[in-house]
Amino acid sequence: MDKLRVNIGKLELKNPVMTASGTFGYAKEFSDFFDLSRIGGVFVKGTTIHERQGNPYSRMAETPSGMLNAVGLQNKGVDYFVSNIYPEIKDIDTNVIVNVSGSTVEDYVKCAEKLVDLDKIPAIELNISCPNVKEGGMAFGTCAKSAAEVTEAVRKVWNRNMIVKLSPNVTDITEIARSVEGAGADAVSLINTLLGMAVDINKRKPCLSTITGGLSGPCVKPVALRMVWQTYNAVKIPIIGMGGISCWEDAIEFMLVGASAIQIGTYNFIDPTIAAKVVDGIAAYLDKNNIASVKDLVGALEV
Amino acid sequence: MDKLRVNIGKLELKNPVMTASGTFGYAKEFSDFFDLSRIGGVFVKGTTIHERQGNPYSRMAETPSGMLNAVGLQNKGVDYFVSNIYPEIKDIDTNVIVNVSGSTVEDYVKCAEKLVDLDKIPAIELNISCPNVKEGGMAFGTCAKSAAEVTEAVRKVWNRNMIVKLSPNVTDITEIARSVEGAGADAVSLINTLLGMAVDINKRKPCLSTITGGLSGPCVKPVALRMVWQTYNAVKIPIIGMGGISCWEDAIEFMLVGASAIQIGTYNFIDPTIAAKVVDGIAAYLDKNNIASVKDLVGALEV
Amino acid sequence: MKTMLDLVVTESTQLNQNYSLIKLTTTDGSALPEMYPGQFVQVKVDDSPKTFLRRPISINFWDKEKNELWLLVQKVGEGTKKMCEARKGDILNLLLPLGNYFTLPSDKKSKLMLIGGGVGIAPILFWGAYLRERGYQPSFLIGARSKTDLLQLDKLSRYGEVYCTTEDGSYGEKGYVTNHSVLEKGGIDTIYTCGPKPMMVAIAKYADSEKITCEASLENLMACGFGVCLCCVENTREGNICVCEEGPVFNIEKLTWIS
Amino acid sequence: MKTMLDLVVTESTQLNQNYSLIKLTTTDGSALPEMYPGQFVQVKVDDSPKTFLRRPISINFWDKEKNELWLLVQKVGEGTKKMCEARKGDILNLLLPLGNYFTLPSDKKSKLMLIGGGVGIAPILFWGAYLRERGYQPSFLIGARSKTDLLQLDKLSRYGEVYCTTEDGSYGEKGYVTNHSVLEKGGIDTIYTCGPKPMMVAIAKYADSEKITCEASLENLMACGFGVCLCCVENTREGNICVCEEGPVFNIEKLTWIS
Ligand SMILES: Cc1cc2nc3c(=O)[nH]c(=O)nc-3n(C[C@H](O)[C@H](O)[C@H](O)COP(=O)(O)OP(=O)(O)OC[C@H]3O[C@@H](n4cnc5c(N)ncnc54)[C@H](O)[C@@H]3O)c2cc1C
Ligand SMILES: Cc1cc2nc3c(=O)[nH]c(=O)nc-3n(C[C@H](O)[C@H](O)[C@H](O)COP(=O)(O)OP(=O)(O)OC[C@H]3O[C@@H](n4cnc5c(N)ncnc54)[C@H](O)[C@@H]3O)c2cc1C
Ligand SMILES: Cc1cc2nc3c(=O)[nH]c(=O)nc-3n(C[C@H](O)[C@H](O)[C@H](O)COP(=O)(O)O)c2cc1C
Ligand SMILES: Cc1cc2nc3c(=O)[nH]c(=O)nc-3n(C[C@H](O)[C@H](O)[C@H](O)COP(=O)(O)O)c2cc1C
Ligand code: FES
Ligand code: FES
Repeated sequence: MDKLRVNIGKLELKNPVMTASGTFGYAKEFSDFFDLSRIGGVFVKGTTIHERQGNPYSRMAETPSGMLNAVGLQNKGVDYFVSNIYPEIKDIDTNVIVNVSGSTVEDYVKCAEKLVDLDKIPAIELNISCPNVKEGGMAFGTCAKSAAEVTEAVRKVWNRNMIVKLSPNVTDITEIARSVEGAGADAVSLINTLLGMAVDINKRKPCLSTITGGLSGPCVKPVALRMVWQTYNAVKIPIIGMGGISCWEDAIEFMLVGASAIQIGTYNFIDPTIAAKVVDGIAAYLDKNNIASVKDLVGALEV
Repeated sequence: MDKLRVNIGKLELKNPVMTASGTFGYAKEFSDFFDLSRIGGVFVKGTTIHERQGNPYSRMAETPSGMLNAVGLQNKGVDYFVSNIYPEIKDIDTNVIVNVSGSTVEDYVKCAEKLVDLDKIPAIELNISCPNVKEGGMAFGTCAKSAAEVTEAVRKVWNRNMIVKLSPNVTDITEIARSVEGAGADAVSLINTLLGMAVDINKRKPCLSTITGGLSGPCVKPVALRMVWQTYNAVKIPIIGMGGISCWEDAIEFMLVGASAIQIGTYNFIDPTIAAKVVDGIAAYLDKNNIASVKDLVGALEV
Repeated sequence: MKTMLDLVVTESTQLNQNYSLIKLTTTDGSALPEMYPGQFVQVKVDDSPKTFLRRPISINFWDKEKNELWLLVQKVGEGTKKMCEARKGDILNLLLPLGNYFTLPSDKKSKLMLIGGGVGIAPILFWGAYLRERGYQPSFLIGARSKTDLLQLDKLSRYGEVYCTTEDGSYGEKGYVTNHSVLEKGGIDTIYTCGPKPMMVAIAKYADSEKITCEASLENLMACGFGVCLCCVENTREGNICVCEEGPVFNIEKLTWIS
Repeated sequence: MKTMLDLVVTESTQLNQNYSLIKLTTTDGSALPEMYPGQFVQVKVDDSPKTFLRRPISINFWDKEKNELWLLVQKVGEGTKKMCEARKGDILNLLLPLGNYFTLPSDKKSKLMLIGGGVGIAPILFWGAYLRERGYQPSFLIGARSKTDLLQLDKLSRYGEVYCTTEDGSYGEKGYVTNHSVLEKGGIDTIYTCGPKPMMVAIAKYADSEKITCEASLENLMACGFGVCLCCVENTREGNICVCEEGPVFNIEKLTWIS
């Protein structure tokens, strides 16, 4: 299926369909459901320099066509990832990309340094946009200057593909995108979750232990599409689009507005085989419309 | 029903349920469906100094649990409102509030001046947040300084209640809220629509003639609640909350996070009687929980 | 007066793969509100997670005796699919009646041609029946892709002559409605039309060139359906006006279709 | 191995106002996957606009002969309401089987008490049947608000002695399960419990004080149900761990319920 191949900078993808960090575990949890080699890549769980217990229960609330989460980057830390998880997933026949979070520039750099030796990790994604922990990087993601700082610092220790994941909780996402482009990012991915809230009116309490949390799922798709479109018109580096994708049609929408590849997040919970279905759907759309390569869709919106 | 009474500054409401600008026409369109005197107030269509044709068709796209609109403030201008519409609606037995938009500070001021003599208009709402027209005020709404400028200027010519309607398309809504509070607003209302986009993958074109448009409906509720909560913790003036309210439970959520009153927008299209139902639902909730006044709910979230 | 009503399905017939005819009545036996041909209803599709807004559907027929409202629905997406699956006894919530209606001609002898394309025949049936009941002599010109897409011909034929075209020639004359020989005969005073926009534009141009009065029923995308959101506007000679409230029926002179 | 399957409803019985028993089988006659007591499924509620996420439901019974999976569902909100309305022939999409399962005791003679409260009896039936089939002697202690909330007693009694409590005294002993006289007799080796958290915590405390081994099946809110979202965590002695993957069944020693 050559017509499905795309590149994100130096990164080669057999197709543009990937799965989003925090919604796909360490990928192997999905191998019961479909053959992971069918998709372009997987973004594993947000990884931090030290182990994190995350936020207290309850961490989830359902909302109209979406959900709020307040996981708070629970993970066993980068050393555990390197020694215990990496060996188990390195031979998955697709791109395994690590999502990295931190509370200081140094955290990100240290984390990246520990991952450099893992030659089956072709890229990292810098999460400068987690709304769920004070140290989740959202402060970086809402300020162009510090976003550039993190990017620049990690760039010095990481020479493979570096994707910077942007926060949608900003007035002007293009400002941040341009800033990280200037600081050496190979690509940007967007959007992370929108900051939201839900209330239990019987208990008169917030549904989440952290009061506010990150909104994801189909409800955010219109906002995500708009931000990808704005970013596409502002930067030259490739864009990985996400936010509410639940079917192949959604994926095509993202590509038309400028995404070179896409990630599926929340919908993995509803249909764990969705990523493979989206690959098939895109292939059929190309055939039906006589499009030679999926690359021809990128930014092909007629306006 | 004294227990339902609330005040927004000097404005007295028989209950906290109102309807949002642009979704309720000039109110009389709803009189077939329910008795308008049952609700606390109505916000009529966005009014500008001159007549506006609005944006070209198509102006609407359905999205998961919501819709995008790109109406673009179509209206016949403030003079027409004063001479033709006001006489028809002034005797509706509820608060009729005019939503005012403009592209310059002067526009807002002139518009307000024309409304000053209408003694059955107890309040105006300054829309500094319309995402659908270049001159819709969104530039004012995303910058604390110019938001304050508009507010201050209109304050000089309008001594009745002045509500400033905030845009959610910002990094920090509390900054804008504090700024208009400082400039003399009696209350803030939020949220206006989120900037979004949708694509027709068969035509490969944006669904809206304006490419991007304003997202509203239940999908935005989590974001709206979060912003009301943040604003409640940042300003002292009352807050009118809105964004995705579709049932009385939603209204209670907004009040618990800090809204003194609420507006219902998009859901009027789905159920034109929804506002009256929300009034009943709130009353029943108060009874069931032995709450003496709806005011006791405002900001009563236990955190 | 517009109202919101829960109506119960008394009959739901799949006419073919793509079309269903749904008959509705009140739940308590009370009379349905007064309705006029050209008006429409807004249907709430309750059990479909993908349909947030109501769906506008023309009034296909109002059977006063049986107190029934008919909807002719074409499956094009999630909402209409769910509607087509409605079973007897199901409840549908409707806003009705909405919009304006076709204009009754002053002269009962005038030659009237009602032209429908695809699901656009929905309001044509009601209008034909209404005209006939009042002593007019409507004729019908119905166009479709193929024979199986021609619907309700038997019903239409009770109220007047029926002419057909199909694109593949499987029934009636081959081609588009505007090519039908009945139009060449001339003598038509008024045309009423509903169908795909390209068809209606072609008809409008024909009517204009022949100086025939023509009303077209538009199907712009709608959110509210009763004139408050301003989403459904058509660009007319008087500026942008709401199709749901000042339409859906327009005299083509008001529109900007003919340059 | 976990799989996603469309299963067809073979029987759907409303047990009372709030509970339905739904029996499902494969659409093509193929065998259902191997399931163990304590495991659950994630149900997609298709026609409900208000349920975006799947709903976790325990495996109430696996009838191998009939190749049927039973779900006992309590109506508490939109999703469970829609499930309870499922009709014979409807298709439900499920992820299954999910989670771990109750631990089989080493000694067939050990005295086992299976305690269920409310809809918490769902996994208890399957576990009781499973134990009995393997030569164990389970007893059941079932608590409910009132007589009408006591479900499947006849089925349980096929596998062992059944004791009941109701809060209003309308059946069995009056009070909570932890007050039932059968517990005073002592001699219990292991307790397995599923029900409202306050009930399980009370039982855990009792078991702990009596040095009885105890496993509890938790019902934390879930998004994915198979260990990838980390939303369903319970704070345990080993930190936050996923109820859907490392549970739902936990030895109470692992939990932090007893201080
Ligand atoms: C005044 C009026 C009267 C109508 N009368 C009838 C009728 O009697 N019978 C009938 O079957 N349909 C009628 N329609 C069209 C009907 O409203 C749409 O087909 C329906 O809303 C589509 O909903 P959906 O969820 O099935 O499709 P969606 O999933 O919403 O859309 C599927 C496809 O249909 C297109 N579509 C959606 N809405 C419309 C629309 N309003 N007009 C044209 N294309 C649309 C979409 O762009 C998309 O390509 C009428 C429309 C109007 C405005
Ligand atoms: C492992 C597991 C097994 C379960 N087994 C069964 C079973 O066999 N039969 C059964 O009827 N139910 C079972 N439940 C509970 C069931 O999942 C919930 O009742 C259901 O998800 C509620 O969905 P809803 O749309 O009807 O209600 P919603 O509208 O989502 O919620 C209605 C109310 O129920 C509460 N609620 C929602 N989810 C849960 C939950 N997981 N636990 C407790 N309260 C909840 C909400 O907080 C709210 O107050 C199980 C839950 C888990 C986690
Ligand atoms: C439960 C959950 C956990 C998440 N964890 C992370 C994370 O660790 N790192 C990260 O960059 N994004 C995380 N995200 C955000 C997603 O990767 C994605 O950006 C977002 O959910 C939008 O896509 P979607 O609407 O398809 O889910 C998480 C999302 C969810 C729902
Ligand atoms: C069709 C449409 C038109 C609108 N026009 C206006 C307007 O003229 N002025 C304004 O301040 N807000 C306007 N809004 C925004 C609403 O008043 C409201 O802020 C927003 O829709 C969020 O509330 P909701 O989710 O309940 O609709 C409009 C919204 C819609 C859907
Ligand atoms: S659809 Fe809302 S004004 Fe016509
Ligand atoms: S529900 Fe997702 S990890 Fe348990």
